[in-house]
Amino acid sequence: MSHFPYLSTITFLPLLGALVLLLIPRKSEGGIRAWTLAVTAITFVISLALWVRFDPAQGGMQFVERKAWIESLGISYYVGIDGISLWLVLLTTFLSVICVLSSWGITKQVKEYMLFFLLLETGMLGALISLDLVLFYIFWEAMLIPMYFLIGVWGGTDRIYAAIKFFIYTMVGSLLMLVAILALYYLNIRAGNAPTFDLLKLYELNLAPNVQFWMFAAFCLAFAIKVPMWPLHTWLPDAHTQAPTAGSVILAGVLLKMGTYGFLRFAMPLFPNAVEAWAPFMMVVAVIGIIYGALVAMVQDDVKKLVAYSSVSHLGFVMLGLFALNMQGVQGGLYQSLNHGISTGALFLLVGVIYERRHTRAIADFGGLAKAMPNYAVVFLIITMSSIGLPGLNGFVGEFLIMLGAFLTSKTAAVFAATGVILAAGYMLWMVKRVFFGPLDKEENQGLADLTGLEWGYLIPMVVMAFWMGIYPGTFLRKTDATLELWLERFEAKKEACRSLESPGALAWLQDGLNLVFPGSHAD
Amino acid sequence: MIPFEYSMGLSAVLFGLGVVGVLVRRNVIVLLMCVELMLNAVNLAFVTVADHLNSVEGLLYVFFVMTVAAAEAAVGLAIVVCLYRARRAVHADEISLLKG
Amino acid sequence: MTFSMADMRLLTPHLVITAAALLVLLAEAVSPGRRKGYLPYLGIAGIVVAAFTTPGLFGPARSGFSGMLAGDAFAAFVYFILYAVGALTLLVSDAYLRDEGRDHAEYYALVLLALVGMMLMAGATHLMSVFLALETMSIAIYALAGFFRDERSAEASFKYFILGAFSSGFLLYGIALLYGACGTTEIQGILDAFASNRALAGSPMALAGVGLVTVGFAFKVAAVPFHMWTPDAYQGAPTSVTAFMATGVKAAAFAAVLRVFFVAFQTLHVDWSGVLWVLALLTMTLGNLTAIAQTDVKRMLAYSSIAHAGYILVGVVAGTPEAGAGILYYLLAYAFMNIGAFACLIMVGRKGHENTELDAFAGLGFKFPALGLAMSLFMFSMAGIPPTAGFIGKFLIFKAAVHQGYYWLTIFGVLNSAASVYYYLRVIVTMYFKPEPDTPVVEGLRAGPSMALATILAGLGVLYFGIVPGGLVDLAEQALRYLV
Amino acid sequence: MTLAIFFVFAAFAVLGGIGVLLARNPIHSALSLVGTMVSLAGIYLLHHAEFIFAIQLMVYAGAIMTLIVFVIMLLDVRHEEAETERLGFAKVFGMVLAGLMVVVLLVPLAAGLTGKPGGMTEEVLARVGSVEFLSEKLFTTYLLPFEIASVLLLVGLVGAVALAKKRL
Repeated sequence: MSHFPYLSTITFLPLLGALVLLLIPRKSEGGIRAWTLAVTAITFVISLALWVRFDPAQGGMQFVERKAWIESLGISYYVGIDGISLWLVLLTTFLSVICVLSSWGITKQVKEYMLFFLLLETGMLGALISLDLVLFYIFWEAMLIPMYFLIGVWGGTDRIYAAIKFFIYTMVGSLLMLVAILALYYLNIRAGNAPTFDLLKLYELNLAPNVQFWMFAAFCLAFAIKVPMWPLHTWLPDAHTQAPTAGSVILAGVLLKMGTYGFLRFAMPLFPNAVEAWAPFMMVVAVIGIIYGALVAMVQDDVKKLVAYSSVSHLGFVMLGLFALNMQGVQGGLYQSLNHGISTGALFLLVGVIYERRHTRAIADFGGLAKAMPNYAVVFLIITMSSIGLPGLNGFVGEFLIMLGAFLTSKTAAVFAATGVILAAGYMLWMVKRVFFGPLDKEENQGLADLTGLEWGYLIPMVVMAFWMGIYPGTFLRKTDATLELWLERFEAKKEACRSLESPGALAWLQDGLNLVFPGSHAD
Repeated sequence: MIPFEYSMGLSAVLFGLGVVGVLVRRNVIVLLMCVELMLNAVNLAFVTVADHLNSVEGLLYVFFVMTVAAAEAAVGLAIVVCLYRARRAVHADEISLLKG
Repeated sequence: MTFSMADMRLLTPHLVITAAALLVLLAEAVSPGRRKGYLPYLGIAGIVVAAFTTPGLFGPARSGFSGMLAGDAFAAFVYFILYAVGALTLLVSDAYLRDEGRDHAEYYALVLLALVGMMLMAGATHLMSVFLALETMSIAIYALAGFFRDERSAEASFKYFILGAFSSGFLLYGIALLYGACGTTEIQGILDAFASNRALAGSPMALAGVGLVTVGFAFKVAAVPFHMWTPDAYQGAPTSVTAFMATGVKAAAFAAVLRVFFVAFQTLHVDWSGVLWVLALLTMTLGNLTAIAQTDVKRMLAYSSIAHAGYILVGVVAGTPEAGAGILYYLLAYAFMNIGAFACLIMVGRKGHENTELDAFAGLGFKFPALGLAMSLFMFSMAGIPPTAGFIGKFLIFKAAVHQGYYWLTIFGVLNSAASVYYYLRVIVTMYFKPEPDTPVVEGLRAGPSMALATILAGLGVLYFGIVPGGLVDLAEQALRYLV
Repeated sequence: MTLAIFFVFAAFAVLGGIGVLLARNPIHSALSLVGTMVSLAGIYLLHHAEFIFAIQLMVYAGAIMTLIVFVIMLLDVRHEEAETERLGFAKVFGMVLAGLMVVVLLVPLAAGLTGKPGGMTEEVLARVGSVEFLSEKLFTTYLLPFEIASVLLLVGLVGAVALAKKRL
């Protein structure tokens, strides 16, 4: 505990930066941009130290910091990362820098924009490192506010509708999760333990399977909305299409990962028996999401919407991997989360590039762009390949691992999911064909400038990452091995320990539901 | 001694009349009087209980309820005067309570 | 039987504030010319002095005046909530009343006297004192609500007056029945009567008494279906008075509810919790659903205050010290965020025009960044989004409800909370996402130094108690430990 | 005998209450209310509450009613309520509610009083006198309510002035 508080530093540095930002006069827009870039860049550099100093052999929490916060309730400021969160943290700090660069062209209310952006970074990092349920919940909710403003103020024409939908959807889910968190807290006390919201302590609490069933349902709802899983995905296309470019990138790159991260960190290890009970259902829903997302993406005539629906499909893969409940599947799911952040993030950046020039995203408005913007076309093609899982690029590794894991658990699910891969190739390549090839017949498209230096500046790192993660995945997977092994081991052990606790009768869950209505006065 | 039930019954009936008045009438001054009627009913209940329990508390309640009634009447009538000054239209003395 | 200096010690803060009220009245009478800008600050000085003389924040419970007044940590905690409410209200009123041309000593004196009534409600341990304190508070508020003397103000005042007097009738009849059933109306005495005589808990007279007392209090805290006076009274009253009513009256009434239900009716929890369960659900749901339909921010806040009463009732239903502590915390948080929000409303208005319809807020977020920031903060806090005091308040109350197994009520509570997000966000949406109309409704802000100070204090309170709630939670729990 | 007197007073009280409710002219309502108050004063006497009897006549029937009548005269309230809307849903609802209310209040009476008797017995009253006994309690045990009442009256005073004074 005597080490440098890396995690707190990177989390609160953006907040501090935001406070300083308030002092910079509104008129000096250049200064505001430069300051924000500096803050995110420094945060990223410091976060690299996490990567260097992270011990891959250790499966538990590292860089732990702990301080009592509301002692009487057992709430503490308790943070730490393991192999699951390490890469997500780095992805967040990395994408933040990219996003600030891509937002250079924002001219409306620059100060507020950058302010919300920095606050958002603090929120995201805080949620990823929290090991206390209340602390997590606070960051989780606080994250919504800046995102809401980013969509609502700097978004497209239907931004207000999209922003409110985004907020309310996520809020409903997370409030029910709050009830479950509180219930968990009391079940822990009832079991004779000291009152605590400490996640690692709560991992050790063995609950009867029928109790787990309900608790998992509440957590699952919150995270499934965030992921988003079909059929709770409807907020996503609206939010994505209306958000400004950087907003979409962060939304796809980090916020959606919060959902899968939530499953890995909270819902699954806390309630393993419920996971087992829900797994078939979740896998079916995941597969439906893969195919549904792909089919809907295919018929879109707006590039950004297409990418948004492809997200639904991709995250279906991630969920399929997680609920395969074996090493390959879970690791693939985690890896695919990172991939999705890079490739979909890059796709949104690319869509932003063309939108800035033409102020339209309709596929029909383009055609033959490869002639006018050759460099742009090349980058776009690379990222497309990464998104559809071409070997040698990052998407392949994740999808392969997921399919392997899914195959081991359910051959049928794997087969259906495979059709999703094929469909993805179909809609992406078809879109590329319509946009970049064919005759350059639209007058407005002929004089389009190719990538600028700034655009190269934020696209090159993304392309590099796509290749790195595809060619040498070992860099990344190695750090997660120990954590995930421990994760699965604990998962199985806890499942066995809980199984015998209380066998749920045929209608036990119904009974529980009824008992909850009027508890009478049975205080403990 | 008057049986407990008789006085309390009378008190309940008067209280009910007051309640009906507040809910049904619309003239502001009549509303005020209906509230006074309710308070009188309550006073009767206190006196009855005090008498039957040989307890002084009920009588003190009556004393204080009257104080409150006086203060309420003063402020209430001041509000009524205010209301009259503010609007001089027709039906100025009426108000609908069960709206909104 | 006679009183002593120890008794007077418990009454000191009340006496100080009463003296301040008299001083304010006197000062205007003798002050030369028209200079009376210092009057509210005289009142605030009184409140500050009272705060220093408040006994019993720590240490065991004391009681004085033959068991009529408590000097316990519970009372002290509520006193401090009320000091905050009173001081913020006076700060907010200053520039507002001057602008409206109604800055009279009577106003400040009435605020202070109402404050005394509220404090006595929180400290009273005998239903007779509770009743008298409640009336002191209410009569002062009736006069304050009508203080602008225009039609809307007078109508609001009258409506509040009649339904307030009406509900007092119910409360009193309830007290009379309890008196008949228990032979006393001292809170501890009622508890003892119920505890010593098991059969009493089933006596129809006692139950009818509890029921009527519940109705009486339900009116005061604006619980559905006894809420119909709220929207008109809140909307018609001067905005500063609305803030005072929504926070101070609520704090005092709930303090009395806690004492009466948690102590006197402790053994009857099975009986009243079911009724309050339904009331809480109705109050939250109706308050929120009607708030959604409003297009006037002031009226929206009136309905939302009904919804907030509903959340607090969830805590009352739970009926444990833990829940009581949550309620106290919530009341404090609510005081800060609500007065802050109303201060923002005052600022957008100008003499004779309140400008509280939602459309008036279009584009104000960027036009007046500080106002936008403050209003957003208060809206987020009311919606219960961290890291604000409103979140911690809801968290504590729902935590206590879950602890007692009221899962469904809690789930309804959080769903309501999610629904309320919609209309709170709508204010922010209008402020930031909508462009200002070509002919701006709000040209400038009615903000003086005192208004700015009040808003900043309220904002800091919301943030501070949202980020470092620890100490206050401990204090609230301690307060309840001595109560129950 | 006492019972017979009680019934006479009770009948007048109820008639007065109905009068308040039904009279179209506020003055008639006020006079009916005075009738009720005077009858109640009589009943207080039957309940051995002499002091209350006195202040009921002085404060209630005297001061408060005078004030009300004065305001009626001052404002010249003669308007009679419109014939329409007399039996709207709200009104029927109000009457049903009030009827239920009365039932709720009447049912518990069957069970009788359960409270512990206090110390205001006949012999004590005979020894110290009823008004003396009352005032002694008022200024010792019930001192705090008395003090609150003084603040309450101050509030009433200031409030009435703030609202009704022509020029403030």
